[in-house]
Amino acid sequence: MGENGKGGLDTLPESVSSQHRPVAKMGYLQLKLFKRVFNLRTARGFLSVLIFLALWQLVVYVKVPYLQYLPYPRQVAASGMTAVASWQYWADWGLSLERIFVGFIAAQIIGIPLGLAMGISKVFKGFSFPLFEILRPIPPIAWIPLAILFWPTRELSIYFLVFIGAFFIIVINVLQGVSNISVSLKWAASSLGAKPKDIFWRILLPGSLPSIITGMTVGMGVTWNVLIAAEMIAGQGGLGRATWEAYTNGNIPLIVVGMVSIGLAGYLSSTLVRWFGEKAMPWNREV
Amino acid sequence: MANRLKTALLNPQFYRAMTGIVLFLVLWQLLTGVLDLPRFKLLPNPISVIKEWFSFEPLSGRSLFTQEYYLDIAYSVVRVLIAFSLATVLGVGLGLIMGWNRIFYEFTFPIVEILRPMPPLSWIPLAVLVLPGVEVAVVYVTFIAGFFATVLNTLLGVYSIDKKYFLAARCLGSKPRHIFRNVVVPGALPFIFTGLQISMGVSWMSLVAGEIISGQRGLGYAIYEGYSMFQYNQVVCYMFTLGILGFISSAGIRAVGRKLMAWEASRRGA
Amino acid sequence: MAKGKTPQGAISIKNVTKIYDPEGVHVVAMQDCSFDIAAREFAIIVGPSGCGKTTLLNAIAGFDGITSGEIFLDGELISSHQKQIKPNVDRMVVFQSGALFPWKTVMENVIYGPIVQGTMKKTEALARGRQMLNQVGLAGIEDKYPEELSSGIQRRVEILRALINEPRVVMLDEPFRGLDAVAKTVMHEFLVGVYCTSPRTMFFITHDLDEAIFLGDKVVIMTTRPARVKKIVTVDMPWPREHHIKTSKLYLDLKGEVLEAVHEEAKKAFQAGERELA
Amino acid sequence: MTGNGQGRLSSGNFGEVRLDGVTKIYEKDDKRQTVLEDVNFLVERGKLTVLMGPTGCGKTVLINLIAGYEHPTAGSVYLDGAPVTGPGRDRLMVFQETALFPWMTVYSNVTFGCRVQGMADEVIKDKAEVILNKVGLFEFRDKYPTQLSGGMQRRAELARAMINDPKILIMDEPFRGLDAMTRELMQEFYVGLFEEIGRTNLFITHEIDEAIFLADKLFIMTYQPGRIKAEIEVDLPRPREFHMLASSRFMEIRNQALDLLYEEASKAFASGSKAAFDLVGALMASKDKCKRCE
Repeated sequence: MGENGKGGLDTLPESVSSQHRPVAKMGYLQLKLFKRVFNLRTARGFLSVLIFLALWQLVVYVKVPYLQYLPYPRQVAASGMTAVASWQYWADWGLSLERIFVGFIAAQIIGIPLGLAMGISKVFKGFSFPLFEILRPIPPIAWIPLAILFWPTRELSIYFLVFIGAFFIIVINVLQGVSNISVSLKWAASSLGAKPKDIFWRILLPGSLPSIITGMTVGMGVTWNVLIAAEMIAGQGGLGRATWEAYTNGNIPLIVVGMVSIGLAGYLSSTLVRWFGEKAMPWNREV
Repeated sequence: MANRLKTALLNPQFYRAMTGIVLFLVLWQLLTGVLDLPRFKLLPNPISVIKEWFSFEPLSGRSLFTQEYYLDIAYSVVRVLIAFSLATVLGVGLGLIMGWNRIFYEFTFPIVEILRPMPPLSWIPLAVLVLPGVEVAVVYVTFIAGFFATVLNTLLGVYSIDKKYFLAARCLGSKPRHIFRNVVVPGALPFIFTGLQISMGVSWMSLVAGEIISGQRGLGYAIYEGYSMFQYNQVVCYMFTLGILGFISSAGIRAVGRKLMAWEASRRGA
Repeated sequence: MAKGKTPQGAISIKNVTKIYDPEGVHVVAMQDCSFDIAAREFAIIVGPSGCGKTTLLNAIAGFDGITSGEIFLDGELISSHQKQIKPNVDRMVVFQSGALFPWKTVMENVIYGPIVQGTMKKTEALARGRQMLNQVGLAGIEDKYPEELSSGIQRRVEILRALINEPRVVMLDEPFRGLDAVAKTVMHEFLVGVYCTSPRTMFFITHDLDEAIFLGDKVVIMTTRPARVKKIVTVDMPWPREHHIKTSKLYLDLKGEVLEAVHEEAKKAFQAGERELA
Repeated sequence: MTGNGQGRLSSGNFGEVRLDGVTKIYEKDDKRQTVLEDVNFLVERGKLTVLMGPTGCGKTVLINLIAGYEHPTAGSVYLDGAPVTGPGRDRLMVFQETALFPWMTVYSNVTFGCRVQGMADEVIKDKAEVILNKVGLFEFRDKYPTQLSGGMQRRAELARAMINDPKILIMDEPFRGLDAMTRELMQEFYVGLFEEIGRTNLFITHEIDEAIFLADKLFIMTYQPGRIKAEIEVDLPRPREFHMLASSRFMEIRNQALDLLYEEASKAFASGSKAAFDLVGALMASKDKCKRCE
């Protein structure tokens, strides 16, 4: 039974699929799927985008109940054009991206070593993991009041919220990654005369790199969610705020423009992380 | 059950866990209650939080013994359950059909792939405006969050099934409908339950945001209301309540998963 | 075709050629391969990896077509360039790494075929299944899941799942690979027992030459890619086969002959393989 | 026996491993499981010793004790008379699942031992070139393990072990995952390498033909608790060639070993171990009149 008997990870981590066999193929399947999507996009993707737009046009035109308030694609495009031309639009992009990267990078800098430490020393994990597991299920957005209360400036509290969004995910993934490194690799290294520091830098770290990348990719998805909520509730500027203000002014096409921009920004940053992952792991590339 | 408790009490892990938590509480109390540190003293300290949570006449009107508290929980739990079950039924259904039928996949997947990166919470403004009433908007946003996670994982589940099971089923004379019922659905179950776990987690997150932004009753709203009325103890109580509810719901999914996939347990137990 | 369910199962393979063209890489897997298997004969196919053994199996079973040539089953065309009969119960396949449905119990697996085709009612299928399991000493594991059983037993249940459908041909793709020495001898005894009680045509792919000679009426040795028949060694030993024949002179000569031919092909395939990877 | 090749490949001082009354007991919650009980066993210097036994007889635990990954509950393991305390470069193992570091190229995998030891670069480069040519992987030195075939991965692991010139090389069912053809060729390559260098080798397998084809001495282990049940001297001439598999002496040894294994397997069956369940059919299968001969 090729089960990895290690790690009491029975509570399912946020992002990592649970312990049974499919988890091993998760990364590979997503890669296969991503590849399939990519060439599909060029060929058929364009066709179905057209269908999507046609559907949208039809739905609004025919005044389907509730959906008749939706703007026409044309209106959204127009409002998109004006927005793109305006300086404010790009300022919001810049602010949102900056908030994401500060919070996200901070979460990795603190989360990765913590996850590694938990994975390596059983004692440390004994102390810290139960506490970690109590705080983890608390939805990041529930931290907003405390964040605003504690941090002196608004930007700092938004950075903190983004940090919370990515922190728990990266720690769980790194922990999973370190505990899944097969014992024969560690034994082989120690037989070959590797000292503890060699084992850490040349075995444990590279060995858990795939999980670190998974944690970052999934973490990026969550942080955008958290950022949008934080901006809508407590933010000043940023894509989330712009979308919210479009709502308060009743400018529906601008809302859709905001949504599309957020979607695009989220996609671009996830692709950036995936690209970084590909660069960092030459051995992992499809052969 | 008894001997499991006994072994739990004996092994050192249990004591380390306890010390870890107690240390955290002591530190928290020190930083916020005892010492007079600039930012920290604004935060509620553990003792006041616990006092509030267990008191009979809480200042904020919400504690374990007040009806309000359970009303808030009920609102949120009902919304999550509606959204989660919708996301499960539609997500698993769509995912299975997409994985099973090539043509259906060709057209639906790109659309799913376009909408998926859109953070669920960015739907709030549109949902509140377009959908009838705020309640539907909050449930919709929670549904969207869970839906995409379920579809993707169900799809991955169908792809993870080894080709030999399809061939074996055809050899044994199965018609397509047999193959769908006896190979595709059971084969994809492990991944489906992975998706459900993630979907539950994301649903709770979107629900809280939805409630805070759209100003409707429920745990999320109560947290924000607590903040605006300076009842910070209530904010922390509700954060932990959310944590507990999140834990219970994912434990529930795991239990259902174990029962449905009895053969999985035998693999892990073997 | 006599529908009287008397197992015929004569296969004749006539200059079958198979060319794979993944991403434009022109690979000739099989070239003009021809040989016949008589009804109810136990035929063994040996040869280096990638020599088209599985290509033949897929063509006969109906999983995959062929580029040219024809394959007949009891005189009826089942596979050619234009025509490819869909898989059905007449040509049952037992897969290499085992394909019991992990989510079904042993009994649910065994009776799956008859139930899905509607050839037997549930009660009748259950009775037949229980009878077959008892006959081979596997009573008592009806409600267990495959993962709870050893791979040896899983393999036997899969063979029973195939046989309950009374197929004309049973095709096995290295079914006992990975089993340890004792488990393999047990499987050989089981297969001889089952084959003797209701003989049917066996298309058995393997690399284990002891297994090939002990079980086979005829051993077809394939060349390396592009595969065709290198040599056919007939094994005329009485049935049911007993273990003590393994030290007989005839057995050792046959083994030496087959070993010689197979090893030569393996060397050629190895050099080709290494070059390909370089 | 070909003389010990004095080539740069090895210094020739190969080791001898002795196990003295070794016992290993695992304790999990409240269950105590004796995996090895009073094992006395000698791996002779310069010989290829093969260890066989039913699944679950503790073969892997035994070699883990020799390699120093685990410690005996009682008794001790000696290498050339000195007790074994922990893992070391004098006892290197090739594992069942490949243990090449996936993130290192073949070259950095093979030279890992030397680099970690702080050996000078030119010395490493030179030794690596010799060993990589020996295993025929020199042109693949910049490839990653995932880009290699199964057989090539095994040869890379052999190179990674041999470059450090260990006193004893331990092989834990290394050819198990390979397809039959690669397996045959790897057996031939491995036994050729042994016959050329003459290093002490301990080889574990459950494939009976592989065991006899490779071994000077074959040990059969009992089922739980693991103990040495029998020792068979494999006096087939060296260098070993494939046609020997069809010789009558080979068949005699094969049947002798098979009978011993049968006994152990039936004991395993009696104790209900899942792996031994295989035996169920054999003891009960009754072959009524064979319809095949009508």
